[in-house]
Amino acid sequence: MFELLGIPPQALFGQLLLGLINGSFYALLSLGLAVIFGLLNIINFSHGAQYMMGAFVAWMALTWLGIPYWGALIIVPLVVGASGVVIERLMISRLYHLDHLYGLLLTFGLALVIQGLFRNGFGVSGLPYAIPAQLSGGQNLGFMFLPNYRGWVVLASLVVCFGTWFAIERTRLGAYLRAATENPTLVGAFGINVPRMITLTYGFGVALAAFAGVLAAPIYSVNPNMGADLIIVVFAVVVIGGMGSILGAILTGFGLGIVEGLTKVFYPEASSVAIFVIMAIVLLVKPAGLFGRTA
Amino acid sequence: MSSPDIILSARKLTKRFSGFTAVNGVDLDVERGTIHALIGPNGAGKTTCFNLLTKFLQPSAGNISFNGRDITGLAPAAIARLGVVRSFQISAVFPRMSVLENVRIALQRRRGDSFDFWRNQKVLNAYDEEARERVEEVGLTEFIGETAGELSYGRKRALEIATTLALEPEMLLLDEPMAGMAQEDVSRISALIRRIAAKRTILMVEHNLSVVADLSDKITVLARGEVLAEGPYEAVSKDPRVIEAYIGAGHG
Amino acid sequence: MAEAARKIDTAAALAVRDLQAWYDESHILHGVNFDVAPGEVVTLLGRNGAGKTTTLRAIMGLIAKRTGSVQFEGRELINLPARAIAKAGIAFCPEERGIFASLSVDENLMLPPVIKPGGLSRDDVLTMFPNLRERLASQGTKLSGGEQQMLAIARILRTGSKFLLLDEPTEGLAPVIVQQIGRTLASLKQQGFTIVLVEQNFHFAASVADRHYVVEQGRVIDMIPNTEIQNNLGKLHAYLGV
Amino acid sequence: VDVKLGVLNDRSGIYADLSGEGSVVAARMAIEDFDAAAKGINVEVISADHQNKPDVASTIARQWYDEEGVDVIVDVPTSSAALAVNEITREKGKIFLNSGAASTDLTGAQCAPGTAHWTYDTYALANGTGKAMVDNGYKNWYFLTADYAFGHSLEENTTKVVEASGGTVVGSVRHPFPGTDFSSFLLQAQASGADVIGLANAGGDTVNSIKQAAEFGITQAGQALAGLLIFITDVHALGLETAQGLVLTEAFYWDLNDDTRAWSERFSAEMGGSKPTMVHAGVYSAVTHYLKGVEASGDKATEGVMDWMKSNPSSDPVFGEGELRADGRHIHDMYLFQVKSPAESTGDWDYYKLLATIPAEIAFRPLEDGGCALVE
Amino acid sequence: MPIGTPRHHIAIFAGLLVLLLIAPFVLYPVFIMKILCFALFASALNLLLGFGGLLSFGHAAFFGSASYVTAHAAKVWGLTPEVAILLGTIAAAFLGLIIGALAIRRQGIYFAMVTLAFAQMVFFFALQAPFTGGEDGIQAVPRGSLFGMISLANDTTLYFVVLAIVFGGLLAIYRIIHSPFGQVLKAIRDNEPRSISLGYKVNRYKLAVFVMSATLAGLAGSTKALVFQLASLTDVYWTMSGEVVLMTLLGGMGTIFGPLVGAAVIVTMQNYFASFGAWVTVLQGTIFVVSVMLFREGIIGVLSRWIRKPL
Ligand SMILES: Nc1ncnc2c1ncn2[C@@H]1O[C@H](COP(=O)(O)OP(=O)(O)OP(=O)(O)O)[C@@H](O)[C@H]1O
Ligand SMILES: Nc1ncnc2c1ncn2[C@@H]1O[C@H](COP(=O)(O)OP(=O)(O)OP(=O)(O)O)[C@@H](O)[C@H]1O
Ligand SMILES: [Mg+2]
Ligand SMILES: [Mg+2]
Repeated sequence: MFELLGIPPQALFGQLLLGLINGSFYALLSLGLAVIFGLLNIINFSHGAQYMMGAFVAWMALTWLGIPYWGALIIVPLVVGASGVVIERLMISRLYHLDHLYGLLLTFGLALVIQGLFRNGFGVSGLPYAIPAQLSGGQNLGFMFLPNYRGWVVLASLVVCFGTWFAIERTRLGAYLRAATENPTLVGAFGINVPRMITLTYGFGVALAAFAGVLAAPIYSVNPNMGADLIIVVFAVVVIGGMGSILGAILTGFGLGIVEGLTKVFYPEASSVAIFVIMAIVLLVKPAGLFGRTA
Repeated sequence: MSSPDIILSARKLTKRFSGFTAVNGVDLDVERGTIHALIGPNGAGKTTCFNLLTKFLQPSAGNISFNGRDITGLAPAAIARLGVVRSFQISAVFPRMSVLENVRIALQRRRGDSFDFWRNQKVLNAYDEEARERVEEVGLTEFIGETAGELSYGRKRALEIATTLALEPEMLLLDEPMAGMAQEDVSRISALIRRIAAKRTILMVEHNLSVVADLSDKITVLARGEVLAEGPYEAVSKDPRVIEAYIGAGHG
Repeated sequence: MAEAARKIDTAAALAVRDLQAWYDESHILHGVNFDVAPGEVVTLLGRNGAGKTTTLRAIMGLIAKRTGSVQFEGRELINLPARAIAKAGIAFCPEERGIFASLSVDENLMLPPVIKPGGLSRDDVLTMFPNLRERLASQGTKLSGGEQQMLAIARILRTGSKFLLLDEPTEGLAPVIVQQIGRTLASLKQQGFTIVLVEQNFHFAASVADRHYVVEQGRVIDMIPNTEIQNNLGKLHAYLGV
Repeated sequence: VDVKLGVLNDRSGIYADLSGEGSVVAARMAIEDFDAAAKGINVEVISADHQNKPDVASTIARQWYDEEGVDVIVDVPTSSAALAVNEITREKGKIFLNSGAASTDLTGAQCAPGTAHWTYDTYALANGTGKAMVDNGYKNWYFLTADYAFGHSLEENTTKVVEASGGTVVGSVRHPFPGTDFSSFLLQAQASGADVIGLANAGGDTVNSIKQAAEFGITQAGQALAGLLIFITDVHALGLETAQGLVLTEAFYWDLNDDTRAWSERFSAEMGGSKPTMVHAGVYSAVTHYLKGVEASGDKATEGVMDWMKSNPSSDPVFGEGELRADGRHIHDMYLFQVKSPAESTGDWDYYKLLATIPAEIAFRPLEDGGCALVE
Repeated sequence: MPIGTPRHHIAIFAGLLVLLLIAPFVLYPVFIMKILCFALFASALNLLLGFGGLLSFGHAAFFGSASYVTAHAAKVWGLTPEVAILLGTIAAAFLGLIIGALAIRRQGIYFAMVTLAFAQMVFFFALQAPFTGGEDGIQAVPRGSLFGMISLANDTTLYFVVLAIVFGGLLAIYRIIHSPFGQVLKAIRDNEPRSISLGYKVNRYKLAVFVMSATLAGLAGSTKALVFQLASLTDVYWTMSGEVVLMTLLGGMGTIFGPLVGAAVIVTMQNYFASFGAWVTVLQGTIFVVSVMLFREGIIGVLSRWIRKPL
């Protein structure tokens, strides 16, 4: 049996698959971030907190209301998305005419508030959330044991990512959104209700984060810090993909999941820096990111 | 007959954007001390030519020389330092600085690069007098303390010209200096251009034909990235191809 | 009923009364008054900084602080947001063109939603501006300055709005194209469009407009019908330096 | 005597549940139970959040000693923060009763005259779990190690114990800290064929590792998991379904005996039902012993109190009998537990079954091995 | 209108100096020293952000690496404090030169992200390198004696040294902003292509201001290491970069005194909220949100608008 750099090919296969699974989360999260960031020009620092809310609300729905996983998958993004709508209406909408930095500052503050509240309410050790019965167990693929749930994560994320990409890149809505990013006043002068559109888009981006949160609840610890740890990496993904590029965010999310998976095998110590090294290289070679439009 | 004194020349200048050739093998010779106009229909490649000559774009092929020296490989700032200064088609001022500061920043260039971060900016007061004169020349004295971003469009253009002139460039590249300018300003700026042309060379893009007719010594007509015709206004304006592509039947 | 209809019919398409506008603290328009009859082409002439652009923007609802009255087809617009004004049937082509960098030429063209039936089709527009057809797939802001101007005009012709506010539409255009725009405006007028035009190119203005309003320091100070333009050259010279 | 006691710990980060407000409650309980006021000792308790950052901890400690007149700082989880407070305490000549931190340096190279390290340390954990597992036939180890000094030292300590007890270490992988997804590392661990996967990490990393090990069927496939630093709050977060079978070492469990049950009952009543962790218990035990020292020496001067504390055995309802060594190490029995299966558990917080008691004398690093300058 | 140093700036600097000279006798000196260090750090960032128009999201790299170098120099090599600080500052300048040379090739948010990326690399280096002590940091750094003569063990003595360093740094920044160089920076921030067309080598200016900012951030980090006798991962972590951006924004970016106020507010907040336990983050977050909603231009920005004078 031949080996690749000391790793049997089957193990490598397993690791690639795991990378893809992690990539699903990166893709979903960076997609939400790219939608908000690329289309509304808001650096949504509270994205991680909103992802965490997704997981917590799913937990609450199950524990307090008895709503199972499948219900949560629909309801939670709606609920958390609605909270996003409120935040946008009350606060973010007043900052559009200012430098992007203010959006960042606000959402950073919001993230602190949200995380703090959840910490107070639920502690930091995390809460258990079981894998839904229909998806427990797994498949023995020969080279590895693939939990059914992980397979589902990849599938769900692919479907959502593709749907979003289609809605934004292939429909008029997307053109409106992109135009509104550049010059909202003029788009308004064409008769389009820009504020409402922006509000809903923000809500949608937040809902994507929450959706990722629900997906994550059964496999990662549901705790108030779960998003904070991830947000910087996801930022990097969006940047590498090219800000504002939906496709870029998706492909880079999956791609970096895989690259990270490989570093975990060959040079595990570097697996969390790898993304930043790639980001630096990409930005120096292709300033607008892999799929970004040059301004 | 002595050969004409060519200050700027381009040979086989070409620029391709992914699959689209905007400028295609253009030869251009600008004679010292003249006003040379570059005209042509929209999208002919005039601005692109300007961008190539000042190296804001990298030519796909061809070379450029200034005062007999090959400048094809230089950076934009270096070209400006040699004395070839351009204006922009979309007006370019420093929007958050005052009118005076706009002009002074150009005058300050004469000190060379201002890396002297330890010095008090009071040293720049030395340029105020001259800056005022420049502002006066374009008729903006009234607005001298105003923030440039709040000026009306036409005044921004005037300010831009004042700034460019402040560099005392050997050669000026003006991209549609009169666009959006009110009639009376057009006459004033025309006069100004004529005045400064006495000591300098000017290459300009302009769609206002009366200005072109009035000012230019020589005209190059571009169409679809290539030189269509060249010569003095009288000759060019009678060229049927130019009439068809640019001037149109209804004019004059 | 019939009488009421006739009354609206005869009323001005647009009546601007005592329009005042401010940018932050600075008071720019000090009471602009003018009327535009249906099917008419009028221009606003004036020096740089006179307030022509500001007038158009104020009509369009793009200036936050404005007072006075803007009646469009009998309807008061002064307190409506820009999008409602657009929906009422006024289309605006800004001075700085407003081409979107993140959209292709085609997307830019198709961007403004159709407000009413009866607008030009995509094909009509592309026939009118053949330059654009070749460049449909490029990024909007990669067009040459003049091409961008064409695109900016072209896209609002699609919306079906019959009332156009055009801010210096011929700026930066080659004479052939200017003539073509002149013909386009004439044909639009024939089709019943009403147009308010801000122009610096006086010859062009004279060739298309019915009447000219002269703006100075945020006020309309004079009105000259196009037919009497020859008799008023002296006055115009004083106002505009023509 | 007026004594000001500052509880400095994590109140918002990953250690907030295992220390946090609970430590303040535990300290208050100790003061109450000691009936300090009646003995003429007025104790004021203040508290602060060090956010697990050494710089924040050192700033607060400095200010407490300099400005607020604090005499003794208690708890301080997170080794880096604890070491910072240790230094300031040394400089200012005050007392530091550490319960929350793991670093053996506190009683080794960095030991200080005013510092007592009360509850546990990496040596005790590694020793308890490592030795017991090997003794039970789990000979081949593979480590999943958090890639920073704490993880390294945990791995190193455990490796020594494992090898000394006749086991072998077949490999290890270092994961970034903090991490989210451990499946890749777990599969590498699985592929190694080891009997035990030793989790040389802490907090959320440990919780996630265990959760994902269950998901990938690692434990079902026959490998055991050994948590090298895991608290009852982590088990609570995981749920028994996931955590069952895990072997771990602790200094305290609420359900050990009647004393601990009674004390924990009171603690829970004040903490909204949560049971105390060993860190909370350690705070209680340490403060109790400290107050005895103050009472005995009649004032709060550091030297006198520390002398008394080191020369008299400690005794309290949570740790039972114990002793404070010259290097500042408090020694007491440690316990090896296994997490119950859901079927075995009879109610809330009924999580552990006792596998072994590790006597105080062998639970901790021998006095002479630490290299503490206070030990002559 | 000729330019010169406005009277009220001179007055404010003088007033500030007087206040700071009295402060250690009224307030806890270590606390003020912390504010001073962060004030310098935030002002250094502000030089880049507010006056160079470049948002660095990786300034912790300079602050932190300087603090490590100083700590190491003082503790392991036993150098005197002034030499240790000098070494730390030079290290930061050098790092700034390398990171800056790569980063300034990109603009806007991309610039921010490149700096963040490099800062993350520095962070991981600090986490792994043997000399930094991992997450324990370098502890118990000796304060030593200035020039080998004046012992800095006493907080008040140290305070005046720190005051001199920080105040010197602030004046240097003030001068940089109000120099011919500063004028060019302003122009570049306003309209970069136009500056190029006027013949300015824009990238050199950007690099220069980047290095200056990194150097001053390093000076702040070095000083901090001596004050707290500690260099730790917190100093190089990305939240530190975020925090200093917040200080600058809260105080008012592009103002002269804003970063000082921002630093003072945030440091004070952190200090006083330390006893609020788990509510710390909630309170901090709320304050940020409120200040973004109510004082968008930052505290000093608003003030400056009220009195219609640049501050
Ligand atoms: N960066 C670019 N990428 C792709 N195409 C471009 C780019 N820049 C210009 N073009 C195209 O090249 C052609 C020439 O453009 P240019 O701006 O030089 O025209 P111009 O002669 O200045 O026209 P105008 O008089 O309208 O300003 C245009 O068709 C334009 O769309
Ligand atoms: N955003 C702004 N903020 C403040 N003042 C402004 C702003 N835009 C324009 N102004 C001022 O308003 C006045 C009128 O400007 P406006 O753009 O309406 O003039 P205009 O008649 O369109 O001139 P032009 O022919 O140059 O386009 C000018 O004095 C100008 O300086
Ligand atoms: Mg052009
Ligand atoms: Mg105008």
